[in-house]
Amino acid sequence: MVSNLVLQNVLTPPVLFFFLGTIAVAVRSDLEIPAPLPKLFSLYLLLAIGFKGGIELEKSGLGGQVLPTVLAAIAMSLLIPLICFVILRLKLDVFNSAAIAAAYGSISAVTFITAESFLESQNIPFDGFMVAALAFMESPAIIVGLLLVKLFAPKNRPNSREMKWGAILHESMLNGSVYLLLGSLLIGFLTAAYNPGGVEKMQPFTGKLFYGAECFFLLDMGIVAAQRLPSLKKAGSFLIMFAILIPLFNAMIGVFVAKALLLGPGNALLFAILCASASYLAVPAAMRMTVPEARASYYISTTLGLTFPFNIVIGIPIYMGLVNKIIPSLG
Amino acid sequence: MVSNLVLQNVLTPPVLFFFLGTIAVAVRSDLEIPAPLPKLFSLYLLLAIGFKGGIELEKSGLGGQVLPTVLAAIAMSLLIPLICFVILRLKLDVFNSAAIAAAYGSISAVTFITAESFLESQNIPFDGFMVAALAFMESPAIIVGLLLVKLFAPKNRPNSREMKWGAILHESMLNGSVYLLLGSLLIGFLTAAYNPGGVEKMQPFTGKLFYGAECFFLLDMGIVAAQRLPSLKKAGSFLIMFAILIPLFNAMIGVFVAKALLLGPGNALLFAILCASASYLAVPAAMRMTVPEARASYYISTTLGLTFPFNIVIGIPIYMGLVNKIIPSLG
Amino acid sequence: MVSNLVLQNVLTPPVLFFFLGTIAVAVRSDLEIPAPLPKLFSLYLLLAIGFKGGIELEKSGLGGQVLPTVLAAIAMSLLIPLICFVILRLKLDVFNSAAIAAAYGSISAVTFITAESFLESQNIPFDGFMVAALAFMESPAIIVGLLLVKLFAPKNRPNSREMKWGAILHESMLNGSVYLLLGSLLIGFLTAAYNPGGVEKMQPFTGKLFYGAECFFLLDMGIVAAQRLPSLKKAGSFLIMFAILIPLFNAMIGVFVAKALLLGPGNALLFAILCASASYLAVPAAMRMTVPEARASYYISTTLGLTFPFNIVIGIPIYMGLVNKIIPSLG
Amino acid sequence: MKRLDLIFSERELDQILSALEAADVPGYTVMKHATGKGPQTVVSEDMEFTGLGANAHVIVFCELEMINKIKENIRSILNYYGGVAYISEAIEM
Amino acid sequence: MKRLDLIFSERELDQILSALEAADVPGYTVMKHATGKGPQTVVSEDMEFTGLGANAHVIVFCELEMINKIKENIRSILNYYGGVAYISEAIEM
Amino acid sequence: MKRLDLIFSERELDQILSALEAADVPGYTVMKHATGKGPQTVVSEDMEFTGLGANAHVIVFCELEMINKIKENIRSILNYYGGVAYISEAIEM
Ligand SMILES: Nc1ncnc2c1ncn2[C@@H]1O[C@H](COP(=O)(O)O)[C@@H](O)[C@H]1O
Ligand SMILES: Nc1ncnc2c1ncn2[C@@H]1O[C@H](COP(=O)(O)O)[C@@H](O)[C@H]1O
Ligand SMILES: Nc1ncnc2c1ncn2[C@@H]1O[C@H](COP(=O)(O)O)[C@@H](O)[C@H]1O
Ligand code: NA
Ligand code: NA
Ligand code: NA
Repeated sequence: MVSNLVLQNVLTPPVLFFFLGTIAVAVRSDLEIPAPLPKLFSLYLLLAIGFKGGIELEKSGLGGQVLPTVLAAIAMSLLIPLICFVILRLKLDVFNSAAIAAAYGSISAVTFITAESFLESQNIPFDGFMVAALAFMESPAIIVGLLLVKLFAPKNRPNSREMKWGAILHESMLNGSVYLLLGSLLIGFLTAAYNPGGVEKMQPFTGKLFYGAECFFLLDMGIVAAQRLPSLKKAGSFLIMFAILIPLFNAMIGVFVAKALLLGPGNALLFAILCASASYLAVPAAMRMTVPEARASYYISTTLGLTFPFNIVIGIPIYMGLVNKIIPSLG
Repeated sequence: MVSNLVLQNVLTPPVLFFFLGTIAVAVRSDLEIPAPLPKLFSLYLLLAIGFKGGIELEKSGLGGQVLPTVLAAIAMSLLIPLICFVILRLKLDVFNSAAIAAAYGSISAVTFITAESFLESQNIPFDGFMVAALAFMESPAIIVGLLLVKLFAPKNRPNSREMKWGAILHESMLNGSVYLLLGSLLIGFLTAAYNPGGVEKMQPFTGKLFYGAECFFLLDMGIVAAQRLPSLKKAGSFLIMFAILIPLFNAMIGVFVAKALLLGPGNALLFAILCASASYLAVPAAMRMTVPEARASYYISTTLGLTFPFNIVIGIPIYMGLVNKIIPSLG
Repeated sequence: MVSNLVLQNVLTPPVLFFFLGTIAVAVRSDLEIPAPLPKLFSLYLLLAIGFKGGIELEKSGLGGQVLPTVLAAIAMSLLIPLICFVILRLKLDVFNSAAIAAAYGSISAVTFITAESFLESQNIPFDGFMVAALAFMESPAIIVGLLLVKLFAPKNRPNSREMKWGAILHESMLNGSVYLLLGSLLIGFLTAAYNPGGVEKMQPFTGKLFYGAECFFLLDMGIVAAQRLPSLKKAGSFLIMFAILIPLFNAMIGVFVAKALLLGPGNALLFAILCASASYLAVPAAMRMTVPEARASYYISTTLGLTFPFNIVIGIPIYMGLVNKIIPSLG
Repeated sequence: MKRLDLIFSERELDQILSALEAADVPGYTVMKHATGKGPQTVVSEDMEFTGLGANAHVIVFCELEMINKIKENIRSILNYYGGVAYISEAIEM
Repeated sequence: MKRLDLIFSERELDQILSALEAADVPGYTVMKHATGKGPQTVVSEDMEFTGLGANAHVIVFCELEMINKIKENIRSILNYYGGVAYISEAIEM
Repeated sequence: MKRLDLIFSERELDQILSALEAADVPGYTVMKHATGKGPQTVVSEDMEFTGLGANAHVIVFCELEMINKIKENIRSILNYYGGVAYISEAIEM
């Protein structure tokens, strides 16, 4: 049944365009999407996700499952980096371990929306407030990562570069993509509350266009992910194993937490994918600034080159199978 | 009541996204919209405004209020720079005074469409032919600005750089943004007249998408406007006062002219905003070429850093209040 | 009657925006669409054309006229370069002749979609499978061009640069635009077959937006085409004549082949335009790599500076007149 | 052989290139979208969409005589609109 | 007159420019979106949309004393985050 | 220390970078989207969306021996496809 889900997932336009991108690199086609076009789609998707999430949040209010789910999501983004750090320290130094751990505690918005598209194509309902969970999982993981460095790093880091709390909070909360996501969430909320006509008028841009823009962006992500593969090889088999097994493990925890939260199957899949996915936007930016000792190629090639493709191609249907096993459908 | 209008205006997506941009700069988030993406939105908006205006113009014809309104608009764009010039000369030299005066005689298309969005959210009707007024107010102000330099500039300007009429007309009429706006207006007109099916097919691009693209662009305008603030401080308190008081003054004249033209409240607001807004696209380009003696930071930071935000946040509702006082609603 | 068709064609938004671009260059307006924005539209159009074509192909299947038409199209893209080569050799060397011949054997996707828009505005039906013909005409012409060089080039080409079959096939099949078009075609096909909901969700992006994006892109094409004109003058009157007469000639053959294939008037026009149009994307890229001896300014300025404008402004209606004469309408 | 670096506002690009071509320089390279700060102005990326545009950086490899030929013309443009021009040594590889 | 070429990650651009402005350099030019490879890192265009960003290339024409003034400050940034700095001769045209 | 400036069509970028990496240069910087004019060709921005692409400007800071190592390989590419290569003096800051 899971293999059936994998096939159904693979035959959706977003995943097919992702493949088109990876194959382009594999066969050395000169297809490229020049900068800053990927940035355009990335900004658009964050704005649209946030805006739509804000509208849903206004509809659902903060009652019911909303607050517990968001709090549980934040807790996961604090816990997962700790688990990852312990595992990574088996082979890597403190700096690299902390940076990679932070990335896996945080989330990937594109993985999240691919999971949403999957749920839609399967006609499985889910709630818009999950976007709030997404938005609040970015920052805590960054803070944990920086704390790990502060606590465990060798004491001979140059003094002048000592990490200051202000800088840590700044990097974690005001990173461009976190800021745009949270800001758009708030704007969506305010618009839905005070200006319902505005919601309607945004719909063609943030709603209708979304699926196509997602496909275009995944085409680029396919190219970028495939280009990361060579440096993944250099990273060695430990990191390769890590980048595939940890998402599975985190998704599993996620499904059980979702069960405890009494989430329906759709929301449970989204919760699992938030745990399983890893950040290649906010976290790398923050780590580059505050932990330059960590090798960017490690945290980029694991998250972008392996975990991301794994999640959107095989992970989502596997986690769905898991959800179906563990959480009885309400239908 | 005006404060109520201000609040209603502030809670629309375009203004909220503008705030999101300004706050990003204030809190030093690294959110940025890299070049040439702002240009994409700027070109799109001009094309869409022009095209839609052309269609409306074809519908309404040139009879009724259309021609008098456009002529009055052109008159205003000739008169306003003269008033501004006299005021600015109190503190500034001829070059800077002329350049800034020209900017305030001309218009800001984004301010105009924000005012349109405001009217729509208030369910106040307005006419499409106002776009024609917008289109024809860009060039005359530039010509007046250059004439002022020609007449009042010290006679020791290098001879070789003497302004030629050809160059003046070229800069004022064929500037990229003026040209695109007027051209799209004409295309909209022709399409509506000869190819109604084409109007339909353009609608998703120029119509439906418009509001969302406007929001995205205002996010960037928020960033840009906030980045202008430091150089505004250097410009001194005279220019700061000017950048806030002159729009109020020009809007007031605008409302009275609108009353004389017997425009309805919606059109009257748009007429007022045309008078109150200042150009940061066509005029700076023209001034840079023909009056390099003027300091670009002066005319950019006043128009973009202060007058623009003032108009879209507080100005529009204030002018609406004024319109409501002075022009009795027909409803 | 043809002059009537020309007028009707000229008054559609895509052609009007094309004119707006060319006139901008003629009057030296500073309107420009900075890189990489044209690339964005170019990628989008290829993706959308392919995706829509794939859906149609899935609907129609490979039976009926589909396979014969695609095979005939491939045959044309092998034959046309041979004819062109013979003619071009009258005045040009082997390298330039082969490169230009390849360009005319291949196709221009934007010319094709302008023809589709023309048919829509005339309410003449056509089939989506014609996109498959389009997609399969790009590569063969490149291969013929390279073969011509291999066979007829002077034997003193540096040995180390000898053309290898692998490289030839690579350049012809895996060129970015060919790859994206074929890949999107396949994705459209698969989506229509296995995930009809996905087709629906792509529609706002690939369908609704298409016409507007086409107009925007043609605005840029107008600018680019007009900028090619000066170098066209240098190319001399032989190439100028060639760039106008050959499309006419190729279109005529195309119409007769279409008649033999029993295509309806709409499909016949599209077949003719595939024969008449010349490539300025895939072929120049391939020629630049494999035949650097050919002057890029020759094959770019003929295809882009003359044949492209000729086809979209006058060619399409002329070919339509031809079709109407030769192929009796079924209506 | 000399290397000439010219940095100035994009809006004067056509003028400068005309001056170079009038003198028949062997070639030049243009990089746009540069930003910067000079004695007179600050040019930042966010202003690129206003009418002002960013800077252009033009590199010319040529002989000293060529530079002497274009010097005056280019200096007059740069003096009027702003911009800098520096010469250094270079040899062909 | 000297020409100073600095190449480093865009993310340090504000820091470097602050260092230059603190020393009152007569001007500078910035070209972003550069990619490259160094002893420590590879920066490719496709990574520009991740948080990492591309490189910036900064050119400063100034006197040697100026360079001596900024040297230490800039070296400390480049040593920490990576990046290179080279000086060559230049004369004003 | 030397500074090597290579300017050529973007389409040859992979070939040139392979040549540099094969010789183990200490690093390089690439700036794309350059336009220009040479003895053979004109490269303008509007052609970037055709298959032809714009130019790339590659800067390498390295020792003279390194340059001698890569010289032949690079010259052969530039001679075939067009492009220029110039060397100047530079010292590390
Ligand atoms: N000393 C300098 N070093 C490098 N670039 C400079 C220097 N001075 C000016 N520039 C560049 O030249 C442009 C024009 O300067 P300005 O002469 O002030 O208008 C600036 O925006 C900088 O990009
Ligand atoms: N030898 C070199 N020549 C030219 N550019 C270099 C060189 N070494 C480093 N770079 C540039 O400096 C950047 C930072 O290098 P790194 O010090 O390895 O972090 C690289 O991405 C290159 O763009
Ligand atoms: N003398 C020169 N100075 C600066 N750039 C040059 C020069 N000659 C050629 N170029 C650059 O090298 C590219 C290729 O030139 P070409 O060898 O004509 O194909 C041109 O497009 C220019 O960008
Ligand atoms: Na996670
Ligand atoms: Na005004
Ligand atoms: Na053809």
